[in-house]
Amino acid sequence: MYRIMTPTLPLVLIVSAALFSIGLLAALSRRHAIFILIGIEMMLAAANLNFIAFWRFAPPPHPSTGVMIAIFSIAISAAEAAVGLAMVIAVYRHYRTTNVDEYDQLKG
Amino acid sequence: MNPGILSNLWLLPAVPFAAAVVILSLPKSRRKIASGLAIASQVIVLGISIAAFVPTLRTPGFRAVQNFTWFTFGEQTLQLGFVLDPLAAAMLLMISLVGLCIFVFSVGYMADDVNFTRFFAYMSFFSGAMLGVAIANSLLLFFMFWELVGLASYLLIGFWIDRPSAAAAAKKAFITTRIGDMGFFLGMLWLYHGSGTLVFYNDGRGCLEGAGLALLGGSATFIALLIFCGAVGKSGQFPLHVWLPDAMEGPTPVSALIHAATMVAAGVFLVARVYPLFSLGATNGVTSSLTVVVWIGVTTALMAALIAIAQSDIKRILAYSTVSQLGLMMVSLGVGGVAAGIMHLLAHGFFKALLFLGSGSVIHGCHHEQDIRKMGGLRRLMPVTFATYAIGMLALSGVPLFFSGGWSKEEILHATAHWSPSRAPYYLMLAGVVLTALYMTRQMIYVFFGNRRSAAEHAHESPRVMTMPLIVLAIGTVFLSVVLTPAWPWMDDYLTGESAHFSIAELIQPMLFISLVLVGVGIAVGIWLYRKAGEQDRDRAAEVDPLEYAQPAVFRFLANKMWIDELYARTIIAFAWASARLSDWMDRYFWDGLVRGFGAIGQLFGVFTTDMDERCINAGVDETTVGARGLGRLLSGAHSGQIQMYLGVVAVGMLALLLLYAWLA
Amino acid sequence: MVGLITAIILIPLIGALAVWVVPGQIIRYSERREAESRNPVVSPIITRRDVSTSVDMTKLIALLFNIISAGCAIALWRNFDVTATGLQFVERHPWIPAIDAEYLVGVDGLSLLLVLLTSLIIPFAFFARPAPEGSRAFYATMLIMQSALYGTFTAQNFVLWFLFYEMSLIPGFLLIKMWGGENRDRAATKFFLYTFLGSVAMLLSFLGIYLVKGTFDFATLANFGKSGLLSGNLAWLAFAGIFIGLAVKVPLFPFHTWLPDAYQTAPVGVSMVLTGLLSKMGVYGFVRLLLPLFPNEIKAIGPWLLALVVCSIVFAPLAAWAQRDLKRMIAYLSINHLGYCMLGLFALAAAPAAAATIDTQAALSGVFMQIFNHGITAATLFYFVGLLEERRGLRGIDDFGGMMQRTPLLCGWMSVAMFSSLGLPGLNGFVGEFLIFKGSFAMAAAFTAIAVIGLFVTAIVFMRAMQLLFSGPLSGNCSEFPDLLRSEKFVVVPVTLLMFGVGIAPQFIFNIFNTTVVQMARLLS
Amino acid sequence: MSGVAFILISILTLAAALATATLPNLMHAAFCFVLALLGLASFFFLLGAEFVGLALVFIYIGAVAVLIVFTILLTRRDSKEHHGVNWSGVLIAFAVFVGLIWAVLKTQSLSIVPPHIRALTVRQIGQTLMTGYVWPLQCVGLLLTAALIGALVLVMEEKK
Repeated sequence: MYRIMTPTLPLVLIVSAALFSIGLLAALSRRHAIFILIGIEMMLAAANLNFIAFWRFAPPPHPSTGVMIAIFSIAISAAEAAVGLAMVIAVYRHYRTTNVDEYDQLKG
Repeated sequence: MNPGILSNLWLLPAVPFAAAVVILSLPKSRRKIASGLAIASQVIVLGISIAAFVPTLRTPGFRAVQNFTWFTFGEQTLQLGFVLDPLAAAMLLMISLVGLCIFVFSVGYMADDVNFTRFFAYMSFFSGAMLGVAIANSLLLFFMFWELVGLASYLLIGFWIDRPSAAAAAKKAFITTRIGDMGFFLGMLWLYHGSGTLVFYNDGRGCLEGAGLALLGGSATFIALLIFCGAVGKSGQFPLHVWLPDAMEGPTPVSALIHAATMVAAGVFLVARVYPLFSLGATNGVTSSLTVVVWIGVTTALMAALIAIAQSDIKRILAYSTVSQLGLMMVSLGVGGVAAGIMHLLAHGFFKALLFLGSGSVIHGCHHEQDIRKMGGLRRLMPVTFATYAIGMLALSGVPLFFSGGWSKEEILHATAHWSPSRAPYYLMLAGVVLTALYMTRQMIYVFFGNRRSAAEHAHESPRVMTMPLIVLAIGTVFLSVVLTPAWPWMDDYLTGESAHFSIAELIQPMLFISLVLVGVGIAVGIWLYRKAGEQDRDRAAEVDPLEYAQPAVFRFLANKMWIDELYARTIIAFAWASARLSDWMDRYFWDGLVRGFGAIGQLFGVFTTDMDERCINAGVDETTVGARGLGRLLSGAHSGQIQMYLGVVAVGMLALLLLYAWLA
Repeated sequence: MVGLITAIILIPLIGALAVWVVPGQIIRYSERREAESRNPVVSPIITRRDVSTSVDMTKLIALLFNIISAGCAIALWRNFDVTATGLQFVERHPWIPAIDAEYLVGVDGLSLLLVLLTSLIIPFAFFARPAPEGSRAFYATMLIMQSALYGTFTAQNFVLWFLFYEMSLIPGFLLIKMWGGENRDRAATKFFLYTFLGSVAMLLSFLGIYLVKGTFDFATLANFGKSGLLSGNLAWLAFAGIFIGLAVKVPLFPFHTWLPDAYQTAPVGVSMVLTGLLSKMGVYGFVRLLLPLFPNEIKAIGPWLLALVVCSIVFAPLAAWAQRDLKRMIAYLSINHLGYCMLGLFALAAAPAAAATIDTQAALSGVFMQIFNHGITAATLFYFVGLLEERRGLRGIDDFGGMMQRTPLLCGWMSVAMFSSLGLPGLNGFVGEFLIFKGSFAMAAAFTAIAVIGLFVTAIVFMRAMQLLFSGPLSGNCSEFPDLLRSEKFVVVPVTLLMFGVGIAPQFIFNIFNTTVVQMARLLS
Repeated sequence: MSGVAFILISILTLAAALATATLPNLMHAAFCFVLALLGLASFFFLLGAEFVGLALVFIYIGAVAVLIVFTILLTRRDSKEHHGVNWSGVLIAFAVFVGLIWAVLKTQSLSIVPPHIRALTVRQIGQTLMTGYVWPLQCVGLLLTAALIGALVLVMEEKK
């Protein structure tokens, strides 16, 4: 019983994989630009969880790399979110919509 | 032995080729120089041929070769060579002599053609290539000249380029013969693979000599049959005979030289040349490949003779007659009478050239009318033409004694009668003899006897430049009957290289009389059938043929060439064209789509194609800017602009990597 | 000291720069105005000819640099030791040591042949008509392409080779995209995507090979080939990547569908280079990379590869038969002719171990010969189609008729090119095809026998074209055609003489690569 | 580490995340996102990375989530989605999920029991950041500044 309940590394990885997939789902299936961003944030968060989990379960000596990368990753995702949201607003001003189906100016 | 002539054999093709090149570079107005050059080259060639003929006469079984290296690839060398033996020498003599006559004739016949110089250039080119065929000592060199001969034939059939029918006939000739040539090509590859060389005779190391043949073993049958495909195409044998009658679209001298005397006989010559391949492992002179040759020949001979009866174009009758005679020669080769076949080839070269030139003279006199039903009574208007034509006709019909065709035909019938597997070819050949006499009589009556009809009104005898060659050829035809007479069988021995033997008993036997009677029957039936045809009125050109009157259905069947052309058009050609369209369609829609499906992952989303067109329309703006802009536009090519699609593609890519990793691990 | 090969690679690049810098076309306005004032309704033909008589500085400079590089190529040929095995004129400098990327160039017989061919075709393409507009950028791009081609044919290290290989792709794309005809965007994108995806696949494969073997050097890798370069699935994966990359380039059925579009749309000069040289990069890649590196893999799926080749050989001319557009027709025939090259190579590689030396050498020699011949012949055919297009403004096969009466010289010389392409003995096409068939018949008889159908259908295609274009009554819209101009004769006659020369006495071409053939045949069999 | 806590937190996090991805009302979805982030932070606590967890809470919930809510309010016009489900997205996401799970389960070398480790103090983190990671730190600082300015420029009204 105890062994099953102990959060082993594979278990954490599975949770992280699930989170990642949900993020991907949000990014792929939602029409709203903001939620695409949210989906991406969620995938990043899942990646962070992996970093932490690998750090935690790594055999000694424990280098603090995992934690460091997680910290940097959080900082970068914050910057990304700021710029992304700003873009959503700018694009919204232009198109009066946040529905990404109607954004197609990226194409050639 | 005459090494001098041997080392100069290369001049035979080279001189006419050089003449052709020079003539081609002349301006159109230099007619005299053009014809002069062509004829001079022919005379030179004739001289060389005679010089080559002499040493072969001196020694029985003479054979001299001169091989040289064409090129070296890797560490291997490819050998070509020239050979001089009785077979080649006889061919050379025939080609250059007949060629000279026809060249001279052409000066008159083509006198008012705009492209006079081009005609002589082509003719010289042909002559060179044909002489090359005769002396080639390598199947590869043979094939090369063979193809050039085909090219010359193509160019000359389509000489009157403004006529669509000529262009179509030229195309048909080239393509049809090329079907056979593909078989020839494969056979050549196989032979090269099997024996390791393509040189015929090379001091015992050639592919037709003991060691080379021994290497081939059982595959010799297939090689022989594949090579025979080439002969079938070139010599107009069934089922590839369809091009030859159409080839009559060319000027008449062309028909005489190429499509009667020389090129079409090259197929027969080819079989004779590689005869050791055909007869390898023969039991009692019979091999499966030779049997095929016999039956193809029999079919062709009979079929063409039948069709010839119902034709009304003077040249077409002769064309079918040529096909028929070539079939006869094939039969002769197939049953083992190589010498007889070649003798008939030589004789046929003379009398058929004579007939064609005669028909050319008739056509020239009748102002380019070719329908025999519109002629008639030319006997008096064109006496020289008539006399020489009659000699040709008698020779072709097989009247013996003074006409060469009779003797050689007799020899062939003789050989056929002794063929062990079956007597059927012999009887069928006898039927062919009757038919030949019949259709030639019919032609003679329509053209030269009876009343003058529409086209014959203003007919006139041709100028001397045209009649002289006729006379020379007629003399040649008669003279050959002396040379070929069975009473003095030197020719037989000359060709086979064996010592002479002669017995009067072999000559005089029932068989001879049978065929003589049959020739007589043919001519008599012809005269009886068409006795009235010649007396028709001048404006009754479309008068019903007596045979048509008797058997309309059969006659129509024959007049339409047994509907073989139509049959091919509906089946083979239609199929080929359909497969061409199918290939094109598959390419545009199926393979393209399939590969794009593999190649572009974006297709998963179905966006790629639909957006393509839009982009193409939108993108007409900045074509002139180079560099970065072009690059950007190019990368954008793959993009639909849908962010989510990009994400999806990335995710799929990730999955693909995962799978790849799993597969490799 | 810059080596000869480096010089050959660099000269066109300098030329591109020079073309870029100097002012472009200097039209003699006076002459042109005069022409217009004399004849107020100037027909497009006359105007075009007028411009062409003006001094085109760009073309002159481009040609000048071509002559220099051709001179270097000839110097290379002169100094090339035909009896020596291995690479010659090797230049080796360290470049990126970390990934074993070296600047390593050198030539053997095959490379030399292709360098010579490049020096021949590119200037030839510069003479193509109708000349593209905005010629400065055009010539500069062509020169860059030339440099890339030289590089591809001489580089002996994968990284360098791949660099040049890709470097040729972008000019190709730009040339189609900017100077192409109808549908150029679609065709250019298709061309780029196909070849680029192929290249990516190839690059990945080579990365895989590098990770296992740790080298990019062709010669070193070829030595591993015999014993199996890689093993298991990885080997197949690497094989597939390189195969697809090269098969797209050649192109091999069914990766060929970009080609008709690209050749049809590209301006004539570019079509000439595409068919004459770019397709050879694919064949070269097969000889240089795939065959030595993956002998076992090719042997294992040899019949399938040969089946693909036979499909190329048979279906392509059939499709050509059904084309209306002359350029597209020739494009399909190019697929067919390159199919013969592939037939020789795959028959050789898939042959049972005991193939006779004569057959392997025949196949290889034939392939090399065919590379050279097809380059010349196909380029000439495109050149002629360009002349027709310039005169008529269209190039559909039924837009002409009876030209022989009006322009006998044009038709005559064009027929020579056509007969060369259909493999008539005496012209260059026959030599290579005969040797290929000779070699492959011994090693893969059945496939060769089917491939002969290709030869036959090619004849049909050309016969049809000649019938429709040259013979019959003179079509009204051809009645004003000028015959071959003197400037055009200067281009056509030497090339045709070369065709005859190679067809009659091909030894001087064989001399270039005979030693290489012997060496490669030993390596491959 | 408690198994019960792990299960509870994972159920909470995943449910909230799923709600974020599917709820049609944007505001509800945004709040669920906050909830999911909270769950994630507690994971970090559970795994002994308290500092990261706190940083997550501060930065994501304190800043990013608030930004998101503001953006939703600013672009309020269509705060509900009209379209149906994008099945290809669902399919791909699920396929990726299966692939990842399969990869995780297939991998043999993952340790089962967490080893005992010393707690990572804030001081240690600070020291590491300022020594070994000083260049990345500077870069991230630069990046944040750039992002700040960039975001401002983007949302500034264009002067007419």
